Amino acid sequence: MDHSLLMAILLLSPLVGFLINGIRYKNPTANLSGGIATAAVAISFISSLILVADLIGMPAEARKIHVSFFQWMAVDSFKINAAFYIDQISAIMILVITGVGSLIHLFSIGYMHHDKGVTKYFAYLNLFVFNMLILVLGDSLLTMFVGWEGVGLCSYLLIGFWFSDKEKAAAGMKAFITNRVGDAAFLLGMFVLFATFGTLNIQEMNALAPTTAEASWLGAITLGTLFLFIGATGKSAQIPLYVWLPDAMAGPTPVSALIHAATMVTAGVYMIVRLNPLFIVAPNTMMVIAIIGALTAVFAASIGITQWDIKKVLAYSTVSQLGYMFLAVGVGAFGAGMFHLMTHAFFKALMFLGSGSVIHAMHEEQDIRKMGGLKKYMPITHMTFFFGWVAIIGIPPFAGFFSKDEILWMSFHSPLGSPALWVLGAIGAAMTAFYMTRLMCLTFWGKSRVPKSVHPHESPTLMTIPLIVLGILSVVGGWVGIPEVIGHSLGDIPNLLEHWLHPVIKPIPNLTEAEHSMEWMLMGVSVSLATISAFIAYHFYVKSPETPEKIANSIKPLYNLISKKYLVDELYFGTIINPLINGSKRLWMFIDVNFIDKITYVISDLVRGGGGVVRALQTGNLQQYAMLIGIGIVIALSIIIMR
Amino acid sequence: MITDVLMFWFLALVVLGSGLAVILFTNPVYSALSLVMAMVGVAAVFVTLGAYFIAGVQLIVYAGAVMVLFVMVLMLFDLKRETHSFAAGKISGALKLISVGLFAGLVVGGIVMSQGYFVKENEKSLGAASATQSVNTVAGSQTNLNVVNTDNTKVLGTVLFSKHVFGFEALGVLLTVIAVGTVALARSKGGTHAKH
Amino acid sequence: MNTVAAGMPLGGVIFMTIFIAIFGYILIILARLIGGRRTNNSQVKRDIYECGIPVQEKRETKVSVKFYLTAILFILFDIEIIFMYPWAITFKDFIGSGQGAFVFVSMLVFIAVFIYGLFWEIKSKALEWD
Amino acid sequence: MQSTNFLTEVGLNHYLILSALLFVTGMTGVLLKRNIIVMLMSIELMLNAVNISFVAFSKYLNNVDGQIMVFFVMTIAAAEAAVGLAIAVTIFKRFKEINIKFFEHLRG
Amino acid sequence: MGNDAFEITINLIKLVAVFLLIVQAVPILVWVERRGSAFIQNRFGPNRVGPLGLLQLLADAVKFLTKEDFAPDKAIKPLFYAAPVFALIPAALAFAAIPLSVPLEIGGYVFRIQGYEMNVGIVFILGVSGLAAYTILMAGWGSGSKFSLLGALRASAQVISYELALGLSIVGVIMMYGTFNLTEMITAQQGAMKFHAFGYEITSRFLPNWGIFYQPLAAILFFAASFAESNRLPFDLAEGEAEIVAGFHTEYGGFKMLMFFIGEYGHMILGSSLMIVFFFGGYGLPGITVDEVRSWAAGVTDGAAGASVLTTLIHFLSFTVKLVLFLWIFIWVRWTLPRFRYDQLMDLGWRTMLPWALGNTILTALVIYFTSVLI
Repeated sequence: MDHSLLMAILLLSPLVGFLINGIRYKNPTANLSGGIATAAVAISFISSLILVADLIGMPAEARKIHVSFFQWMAVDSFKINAAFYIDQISAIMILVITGVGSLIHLFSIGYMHHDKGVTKYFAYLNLFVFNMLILVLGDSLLTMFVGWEGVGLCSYLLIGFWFSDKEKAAAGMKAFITNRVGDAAFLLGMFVLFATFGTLNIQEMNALAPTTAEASWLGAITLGTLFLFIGATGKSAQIPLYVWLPDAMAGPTPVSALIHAATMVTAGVYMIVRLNPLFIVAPNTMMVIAIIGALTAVFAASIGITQWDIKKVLAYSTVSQLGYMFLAVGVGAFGAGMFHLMTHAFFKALMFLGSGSVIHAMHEEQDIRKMGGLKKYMPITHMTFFFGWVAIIGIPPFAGFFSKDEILWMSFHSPLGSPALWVLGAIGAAMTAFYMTRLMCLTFWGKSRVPKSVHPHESPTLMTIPLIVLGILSVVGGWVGIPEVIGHSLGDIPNLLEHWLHPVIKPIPNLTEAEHSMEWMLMGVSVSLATISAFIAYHFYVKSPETPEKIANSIKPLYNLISKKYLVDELYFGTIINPLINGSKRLWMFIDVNFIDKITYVISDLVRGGGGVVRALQTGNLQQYAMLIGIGIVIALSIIIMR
Repeated sequence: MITDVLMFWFLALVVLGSGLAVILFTNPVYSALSLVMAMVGVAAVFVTLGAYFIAGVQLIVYAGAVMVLFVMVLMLFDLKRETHSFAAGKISGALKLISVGLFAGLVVGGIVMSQGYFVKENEKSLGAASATQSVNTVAGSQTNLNVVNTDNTKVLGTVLFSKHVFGFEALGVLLTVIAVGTVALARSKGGTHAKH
Repeated sequence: MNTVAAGMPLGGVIFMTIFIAIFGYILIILARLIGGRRTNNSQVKRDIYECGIPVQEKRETKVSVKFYLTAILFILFDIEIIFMYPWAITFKDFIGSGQGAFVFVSMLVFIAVFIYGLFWEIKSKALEWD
Repeated sequence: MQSTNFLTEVGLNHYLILSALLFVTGMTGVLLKRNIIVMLMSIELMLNAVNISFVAFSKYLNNVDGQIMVFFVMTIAAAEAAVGLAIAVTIFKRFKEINIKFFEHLRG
Repeated sequence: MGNDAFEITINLIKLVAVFLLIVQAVPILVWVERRGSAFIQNRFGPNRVGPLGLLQLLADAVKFLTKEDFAPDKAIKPLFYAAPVFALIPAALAFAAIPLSVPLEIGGYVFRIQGYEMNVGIVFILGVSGLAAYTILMAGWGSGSKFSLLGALRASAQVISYELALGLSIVGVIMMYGTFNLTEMITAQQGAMKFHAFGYEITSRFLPNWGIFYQPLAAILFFAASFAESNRLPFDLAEGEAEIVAGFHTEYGGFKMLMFFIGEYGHMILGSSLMIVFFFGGYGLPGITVDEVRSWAAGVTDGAAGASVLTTLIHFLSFTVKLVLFLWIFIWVRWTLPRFRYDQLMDLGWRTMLPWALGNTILTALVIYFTSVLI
C-alpha cells in the first residue's frame, strides 16, 4: 500500500471516530462509543506500525516518509502544504500517541462507564488524538501550530469536561489562558524564524541552520528559539507557566494520563528535538532551557512532597519529569530527552491509570490520607503501580533508570552542562524517590485508613488490561536505550535508540570521550541517593507515621510555603491578573462609557434616521430591486468604459 | 471552414430566437418548452467550442432535469395563458427597458472595443500552453476546431479532482442541504403570515 | 486514422433531428390526407375521454405534490451522479499517477454526504408513495 | 470595424456577444414578466448566457478552469431552481397566487 | 461531415438508414410480440394474413393510415400534434451513436457503421434519452384530458427516477474502461477474458472478456432500469388500464399512436443495444478479437475491400443476433411478470436500486484501487 493512503488512514481514522461520536452524541452507551473510539485509534496504531516498519526497512540515512496532500495556502513566496512527514523522531511519537492512546481509550471504557456524557468524552479524546498527530507529523511549523492549538482546545474541553462544577470549569479556563501566553510566544517565534529563513518548513529550516554557534543574545536564531521555548513552557508546564497543569487534574483521570502525562505536555520537548539543528546553534537558548528544566525538576518535586491529593502528586511529578526532559535537551542530549519522553509516557500513563483505578475503587476519593493498605484489595493495580514506582525512582533495570541516568550523566558530561545542573538533577531524583515512595506507602501499604462506607475492589478486566500492558512496557521500555557503558560491560548490547535517532540528531559540539569510571560513579551516587530517600520515606510513612508530622511542625513556615505551592498562584494573581482586571475596569468605566458608547449612539441615530428615508425604497417589489441592481451595473459599466 | 461559420450563425439564431420566445410567449408552458430549446442550443454551442462533456452535462442536467421540473410544476398547477403576462406600470416599465437597453449597448460595446485585448491574451497563452492545462492546444486555431479531442474530459476530471476538489466537496454538501431543505419546504403548511 | 467519418457529430445530430421531425410531420399529414374526414362530427366524438359519462368541465385535478418532489430530488441526485462521471473516467489515471488514495478518499467523502442525503430522504418518508 | 470579417470569421467576440444578448434577454424577462416561474426561467437563461462566455473563454484562453466553473454554475443553478420552485409551489399551494406583484405582501 | 460530396452524402444516408432501421424493426417486433405472447399464453396469435400471419403487419399499417385523424376540442393542438413527432427523436438520436459493426474500409474511405462517432457517447446518450420525458409531458398536457395528464406525470416521474439508477449503475463500467467512448469500450471487451490483478495477468480460456463478468450487479440494475425507461412491463405504470385508461396517449389514435409505439420500441432497441455494448462485448464475437476475424476473412476472400466487407458483415450479424436475443427477453418479460404498484415502483427505484448502484460504484472503486495498488 502506498504511504499517502496509510498516512491518510493514520490521520483521518481518529477524525472519523470523532465525527461519528460527535454527531451521535445523544445515544450514549459507553461500550459502543468507546468501542468506536478505541477502534479508530487502534486503526491508527496499526497503520503507524506499518509505516514505522516501512521506515525501518529503509536505509538509515534515507529514513523519511513524506506525504503532501494539497496546498493549504500560498501568499507570494509563503507556501504551506498540508504535508506530513515521518522521520525517526516522529516515528517514536506516533507509536507512543496511538499505542498508549489506544490503551487509554480502552481503559476509559471502563472508567467512564457510568458517565452521562461518555460519547462526548470519546469524541473529544479522538479529536485530541487527531490534533496530536497533526502536531507531531506536520512538516511545517504552521501545520504543527494547528495541531498545537487543537490539542490545547481538546485539553481545555477535557479538563472542563464536568463543567457544571465551577472549579473544574475554571481549571479548564486557567489551562487555556496560560497556554495562550505560550502560544503567543510560539507565534512570535514563528515570525522571527520566517523572517530569518523565509520558510516555515521544518526540514528546510533544519537544512538552512548555520553550522556555527550564535553567541549573541539578540541573534535571530537565539531569539526565535527562545520564543519557541517560551511556547514550549506553556504547553509543557515549565516555570513560569506550569501553574495550569496541577489544576488540570480536574479532568477525568484517563485524560490526565493521556494528555497531561503521556502526550500533549511532551509536545514542547518534541518540538525542540524536532528543531534540534536550530537549537544546537543557539547556546544561550540551550542554557536557559537547561536551567529552567533543572529548576522546574527540583521545584515541582519539592511541592510534590507535601501534596495529599493522589493526582496532584502525580501532576507535580509530571512537571518535575518534564523538567528533566528539558534539562536533557538543554544540555544537548536530544536523544536522552526523547528517551525519557518515551519511558515517562509509559510509566506515568501507567501511574495515572493506576490512580484512576484507585479513585474508581474508592468512589471518587482522591485524598491519600483516606487510603492505605489497598494492596490486598487491588492486587493487579498494586502490582502494576509498583512497576511504575520502581521505574520512576530509577531502580535498575527498570525503564526510568536508563533514561534518567542518561540525562544526569549528560548534564554533567556535556560541554553545555555543568556539575551544578547535575547536583540539581540528583536532588530532584532523590526528592522524586521520596514523594513517590510516600505515595506508594500511603496508598497501598501500611494500615488501612479507608472509611467504613467505602469498599474498595479491583477494577474490571477492561481497565486492568491496559495497566498490565503498560506495566510490562515500564519494565522493558528502557532496554532499547541501554547506555554504552553498561551495555559494554554486559556484553555487546547496542544502544538501539541512539542508533535509531542518530541521523536526525545534531551532535553536541566539543563533546569529549566519556570516562567510564566517572560515569559509573555518578550512576552509583544517583541510584544510592534514590534508594536511601526511598527507604527514609518508607520508614516515615509505614514504620513511624507520626514522624513526618513532627518534622513538618518543626519547620512550619517552610512547610506551609511549600504546601501552598510557594504561593505562585497568589503571586500571579497579585502582580498580573488582578491589576489587569482592575485596570480594565477603570478603562471601561471611563473610556468606554464616555467616548466609545457615545460615538456608537451617534452613529446608530444617524443610521436610523437615514434608514427612515431609504425605507421608502423597500417596496417588496422584486422586479424593482432587480431594476435598481441593473441601473447600478449600467452606471458602473459606463464609468469603466468611459474612463 | 464555412460549415463552422454557418453552424455558429444557425445556433446563435436558434439560441437567441428561443430565448426571446421564452419571454414573449404568454403561456408559461410554451415559455418553458422554448427554454428547453434554448438549452439544447446552448449545449450545441458548447460542442462547437470543444466542450463535449460540458455539453452532455448541459443536456442531462439542464434540459433533462431542471426543465423537467419546470414543465412538471407548470403542468401540475395547470397555469395557462395569462392576459397580462408583463408587469404593469408604464414608467417603471420604460425605465426597465431603458436600463436593459443601456446595459446591452454597454456590454456589447465593451466586448467589441476589447477585441485587441483578448486576442493578445489568446496568443500569449497559446505560446505558453502547458501540457496539463491544454484543453484544446490545437483547437485554439480555427482550422482544428472540429477535431474530436480525446483528452478533453480527462483533463477536466484531473483538474476538477486536484485543483477544485474542495469546491466539489462543498457542492456535495450544498446539494444535500438543498435536498433536505426542499423536502421540508414542500411539506410546510404555509408561513406565519397566514391571513386567509 | 481518417478523421472524415469521425467528423463533427453536431451536424449529423442536427440533420437527423430535422430529418425525423420532417419525416414525422409528413407521416401525420399523409395520414390526415388518406384518412380523410368523416361526416360524423358530433360533440361526443370530439370530447376528451371520460369513462362514458359527460365530460366534467372543471379540470382541477388534485395532483400529489410527490411528483414534483420527486423531480426536485431527481435533479439534485442527478447532479451528484454527474459529478461521479469525470471521477470515474480519470480514476485509473489518478491511480497511475499515485494520487489514487486522495481522489478515492475525496470521492468517498462526497458519496458519504450523498448517502447521508439519500438516507435522510428515505427516513423522512419523502420517497414513500402510498 | 472589420465588417467584412464579422460574418465569416467567428471568434471569441462572437460568442461573447451571443452570451451578452442572451443575458440581456433573460434580464428583460426577470424585470418585466409577472409570473414568478417565468422569472425563474429567465434567471436560468441568464446563467446559461454566462456559461457560454465561460466556455468561450475556456477555449480561447486554453484553460480548463472555465469549464469547471460551468460545472459549478450548473450545480448552483439547479439548486437555485429547486429551492425557488419549492418556495413558489409552497406559496401557490397556500394562496393560489403566482404573480410576482402578490409577493410584495410577503415583505416583513 | 466529410471531405467530399460523396462522403457527406454517404454519411447523411447512413443517418437516414439508422432511423429507418428502427422504424422498420417496429412492425416485425409487433408481430414477434403478438406471436410470442400467443406462444407463451398457449394461443394462436395472428395467423390468418399471409404465412404465419406475417402480412398482418402490412394490414395493420394500412389500417393505421386510413384512420381518420382528429384531435379533441380541448386539446392544445400544436402540442398535441408535436408530441408524437418528437417521440421519434430521442431514441433514434441515441441509437445512432451506437457502433453497430467494425468500420468499413473501401477505397481509401472509412465508413463507420454508426450514425456518428462520439467521444462522450455515454453522456450524449443519457442526455438525449432524458429528453424523452418532454414528449410524454407534451402529449399528456396537450391532450387536455386529466387521464392523460396524470399518466404523463406518472410516466415522467418514473422515467426520471430510473434515470438515476441507470446513470449510477454505469459509473462502475466507465471506471473500468476509463472512457465514455463506446467503440473503445467494445475494443476493450474483445477476445478471451484477461485482466490484471495484484501484478498478475489472469486469463480464462472459456469466458469472453465481457463486461458482464466484471460488473454483474451493474448489468442487472442497468437492464431493469432500461425496462423502466422504455415504459415496458413490468414498469408500464404510465398506462395502467385499470387506473388511468391508457396513460398519456389516451387521446391518441391512428398514426399518431403508432409513432408513440415506434418511440417505445426505439427505447427498447436502445436499451438492448446499450446492454450489449456495456456488458456483452458489443459487435464482437465472443472470445474472438476483430483482428482474428479480419485475418480469417483476408484468407477467405481476395482483396482488402472484400475482407473488410466480410468482417463488417460478420460483426453486424453478431450484433444483430445479440440484439434479437435481448429484444426477445424484453418481450418475454412483458408476458411473464405482473405489473408493479406505483409505490412499489418508486420504492424499487429510489430505495433499492439507487443504494445498490451506489454500493456497486464504491465496490468497483475499491477493487480497482486495491488490485492496481497492492503488489
